[in-house]
Amino acid sequence: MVTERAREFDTQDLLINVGPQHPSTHGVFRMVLEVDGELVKDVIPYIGYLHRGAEKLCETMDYRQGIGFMDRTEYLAAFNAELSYVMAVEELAGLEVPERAQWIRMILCELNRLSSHFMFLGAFGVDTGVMGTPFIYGWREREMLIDLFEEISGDRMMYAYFRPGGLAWDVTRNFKERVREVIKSSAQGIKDFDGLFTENEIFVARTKGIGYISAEDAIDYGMSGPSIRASGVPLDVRRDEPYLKYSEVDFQVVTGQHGDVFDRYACRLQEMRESIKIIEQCLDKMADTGPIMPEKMPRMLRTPPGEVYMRTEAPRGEYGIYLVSNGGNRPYRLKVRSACLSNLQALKQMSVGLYVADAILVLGSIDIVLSEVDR
Amino acid sequence: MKGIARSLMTTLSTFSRKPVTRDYPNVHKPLPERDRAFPLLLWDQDIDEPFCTGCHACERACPVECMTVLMKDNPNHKTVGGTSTRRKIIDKFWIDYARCMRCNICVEVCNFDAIAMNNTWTGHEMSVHDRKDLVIDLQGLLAQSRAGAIKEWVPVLGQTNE
Amino acid sequence: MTSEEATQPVPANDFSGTIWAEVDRALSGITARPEAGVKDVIVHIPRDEVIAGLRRLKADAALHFDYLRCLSGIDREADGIEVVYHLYSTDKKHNLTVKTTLPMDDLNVATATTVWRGANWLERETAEMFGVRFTGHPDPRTLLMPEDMTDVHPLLKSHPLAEIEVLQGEGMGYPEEGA
Amino acid sequence: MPAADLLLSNYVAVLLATIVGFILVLTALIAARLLAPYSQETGKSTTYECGMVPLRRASTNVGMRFYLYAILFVIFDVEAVFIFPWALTFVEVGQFAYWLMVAFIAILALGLGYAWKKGALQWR
Amino acid sequence: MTTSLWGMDINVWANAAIRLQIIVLVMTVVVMGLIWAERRILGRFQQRIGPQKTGPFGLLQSVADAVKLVGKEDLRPKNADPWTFELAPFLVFIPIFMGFVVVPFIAGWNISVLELGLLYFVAISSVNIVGWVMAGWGSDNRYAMIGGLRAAAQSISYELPLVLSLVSVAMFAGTMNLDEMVRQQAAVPYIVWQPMAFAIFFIAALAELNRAPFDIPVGESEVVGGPFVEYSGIRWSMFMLAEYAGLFIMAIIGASVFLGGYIWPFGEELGRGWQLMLISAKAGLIIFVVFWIRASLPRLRIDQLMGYSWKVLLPLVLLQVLVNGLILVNGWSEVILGVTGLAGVVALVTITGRAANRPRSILARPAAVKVEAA
Repeated sequence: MVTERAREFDTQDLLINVGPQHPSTHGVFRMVLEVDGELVKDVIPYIGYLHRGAEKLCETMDYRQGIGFMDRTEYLAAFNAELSYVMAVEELAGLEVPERAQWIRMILCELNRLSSHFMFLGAFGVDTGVMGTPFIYGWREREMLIDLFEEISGDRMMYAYFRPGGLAWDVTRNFKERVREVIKSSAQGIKDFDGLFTENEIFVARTKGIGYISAEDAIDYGMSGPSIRASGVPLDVRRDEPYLKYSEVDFQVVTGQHGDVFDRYACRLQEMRESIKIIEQCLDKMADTGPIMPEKMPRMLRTPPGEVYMRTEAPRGEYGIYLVSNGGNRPYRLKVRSACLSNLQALKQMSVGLYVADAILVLGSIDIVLSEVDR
Repeated sequence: MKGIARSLMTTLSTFSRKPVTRDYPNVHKPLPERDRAFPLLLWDQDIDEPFCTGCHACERACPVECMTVLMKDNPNHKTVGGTSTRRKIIDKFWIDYARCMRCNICVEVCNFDAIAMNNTWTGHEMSVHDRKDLVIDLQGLLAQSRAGAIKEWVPVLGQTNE
Repeated sequence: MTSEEATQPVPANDFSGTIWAEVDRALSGITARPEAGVKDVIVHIPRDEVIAGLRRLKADAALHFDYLRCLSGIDREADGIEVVYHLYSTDKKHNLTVKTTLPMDDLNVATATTVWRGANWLERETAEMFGVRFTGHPDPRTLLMPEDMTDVHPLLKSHPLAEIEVLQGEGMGYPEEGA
Repeated sequence: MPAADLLLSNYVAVLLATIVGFILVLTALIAARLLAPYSQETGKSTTYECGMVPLRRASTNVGMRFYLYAILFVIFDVEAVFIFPWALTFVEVGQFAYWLMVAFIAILALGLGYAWKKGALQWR
Repeated sequence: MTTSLWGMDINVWANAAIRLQIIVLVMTVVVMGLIWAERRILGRFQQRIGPQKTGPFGLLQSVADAVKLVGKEDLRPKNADPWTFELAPFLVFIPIFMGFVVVPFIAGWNISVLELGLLYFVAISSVNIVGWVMAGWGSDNRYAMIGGLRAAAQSISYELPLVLSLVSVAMFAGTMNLDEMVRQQAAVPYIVWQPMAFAIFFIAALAELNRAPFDIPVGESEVVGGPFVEYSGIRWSMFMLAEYAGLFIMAIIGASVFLGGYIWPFGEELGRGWQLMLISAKAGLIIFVVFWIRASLPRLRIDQLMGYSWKVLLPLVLLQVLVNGLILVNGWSEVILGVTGLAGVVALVTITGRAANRPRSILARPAAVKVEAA
């Protein structure tokens, strides 16, 4: 009798399904939270809702056809994804990219980083509970950037603009003025976000000290991008293994100290300012005219047998392309190393022991793109 | 409280700015020349026939296999008393817009500049109730160019300005 | 990034200027065969010793490969399946590729989660895509595929691509309607 | 009209407001029942669970640190009930009434402090 | 029993019924107006336009919404508890509606003048939380359940600061008759003498109304709408109606008790038109600030919210009551009241700022929870 009564009044852990259709899962991510009252005791993530087999598909496509699929693996920063892919092909085929094309690629990638981070700030702001305002701020600036991308590449998200060897076609004639115009507006957007969040007591109280991950754990989990830099690990492919012309520009690798949600937010915000600095330097150093493709390009690109693991710094972290060729005009094996997949692994470590509301913020702070996680 | 006041002032400053949204179905944003909607075929106004000869180049290059091309002998060819120099001409052409991923490869591989990406709003506003209605046939693909309602931009791979 | 580098691989026995010497020292007692890659040095280690080798590469003070960049598989058809580990050192800033080959009839290899926790999901993905079994894996569920789809391994070369449904042309229709 | 009647007549409105409010909601519900479509489809009547089949019934015993707050609330609400009549009359009664209330609030504040120190105010 | 309405003697029941009918109309129109205004104002804060298609400036948007909601299928989950689920909208809406009885719109335009109007108001305004908990529990939905429990915890915690801040004003006014209180403010509104009480009233009112930044029970990013996640169509609109009617009442009460209601600064002579303008302007200002805050501030976390009420607001407002008593019982000048109130506001601001910016401490994990490899 006593035990029965005890069981009747025992509290039970509640399993809460967050996702795949939940307002704050940033796509089709599902996690089951085991909560005791409001405290998260366990997190079980489920991914794969957006798995399309891009790797397998690319094995049947020649190198040019694969570009479109790479766009779709990382739809918020498609230039960065394309870049990784075409550079992997160039490494294998031994193509020399004209200097001007490299500068243009670099500008576009940094602009894409800006647009991706604006998206993060907007979505993260909504996660913290501001009614829509950050989202519109983010989209306002992103729209300016996307308009520019559309003028150059013709598409707003899936650019298909980088090609092995260079670029598909040249940029528009008023490219430099337009970029200057856009980064000016982006600077205003960063200022708005800074004013809205950085000092706001409620935001600070909500984000500081939660979602902590130590530098050792972050390295162990293979995290990358702003998520690991917030823990104080200065890991940045742009600086450590410079590609394009990153060795010729001056920028700082932004790191945090506390490894918490606020630092991940602050790192991204600061990183955007660094991106603007990089773009300004690129604009100064870039020639107005010049070739954007090597003079002799085969009609159908073939690569010698071999393999290369090409990594670049995408907005969410290290975006790697492991390309294995057996001498044909198509990849023998293509593996996309997704930054979000590795970052997402640390979710449990970061959110166990927090409140439910904090777990949502932690998920928001690692800025996942599910199409990249699932590919 | 200082930070809260700062956020309130930030939102207040946007309160006084001009709205950034567009009244979409009534006001369309001007599309850039390079805008890519879906591919369509171009009409040779001089000879009054399509540029396309049905050479299958685009069909072979399409990564998503959204095109179907059939060619035929040109009934308007000079040898049979016509005005055209094209020996072969397109007979039937279908593009499944539901599958097309707008990668522009078909435009790049075309040897006759016969295909271009639609850069008008007509190409974007294509919602239908059935996927089958997104399979466009030759007449549909040519209609816009035939009516002169498109200013095509055919990019050449790696072309520079000028 | 010059064309010579790529088209003329370095002779198989010349690894001066690479970290192979260091790796060789660290891996003493473990069978390891170097190969020149386009960007990184590749080290082949037999399956039974690969985890011990990886652990030693991580622990070695001069190499200190503490960061697992990527873990993937390659289906070499008749030659079996290669499991590839891309390593990186966050403080020494150098890279290494480690490969181990599994014969097609025995796709077992010890798990690397004991070396890097980050290998967890990457191994789960490789396992379901190639049918490799990582023995000792703490959580051997499927990652991207449905939970009951454990017998299908899509990235194997023997696995066919799905047919593209034909929807075009005259008499078009969905396959089940009889095109 | 006697004062008591006047007082009561003022509360007539309260009674009527309850009834009118009830009727208002009821009319809306009836209107919806008449106007809204209704279809017997089982899928619609499952609980929203982010698109998944519900894991198990939600009404389990959940350990919210809720009862401590409820008790604290009852204590302080009783205090509020005492303060209300006091607030209107203490000026006339004078210093004695004031210091009595000070003592009363002080005792409660001690209790609050104790609860605070014991960590009862830490929501989990 | 008779009373007078428009100069005529009329039965009290008929009088109350007529006045209530007018309130029903006014409430409906005002609530629709508020929803429209909120969407337009939020839109402007976010550099959007807001509703604009239905009628001039989208004014008829709420009408369109109402029509749509009436025509929407009214679903009840099959696991839901029928009685609690069906009754919850009644219990959410009726108490709010009953609150209208004492609202002093302008002189002579209230439904009824209760001697204990303030007490009645604070008593009735917290009853609707029962409806919220019923909705949360009855839906058999995890989010609704958590939302309902949060709503209950939040409501009872902020009830006390709200009540006590009003008590401190009542002490000063010496009455609980709202009409009488407004009339006393002909020269100086009470906010001058009781600034901290107003600040606490405003904060607690936001929490009672579940408005940002205290919209934890309904937080979309966590509990997807909270207690009314399973409600659809007209039943859902009852929750909305109650929310905005509550906002309307709270704004008018706040304007009446602290900002001089319909009387300050013009007095009673200028006629009803001016009085109406005054009360609309004051209540409108409060409502605008509520919308503004919603557009700008993130949501608090539940423990911070509870802590803020019990550890900051409650001690401060108790102190205010005692200080008020000390000054009034000794017959000291009112200026001292104002000064102490201002000091209280400074204290409130400082404590809030320090609580938010305390040094980062990694949240201690409960010992029972062990983190192993993911």
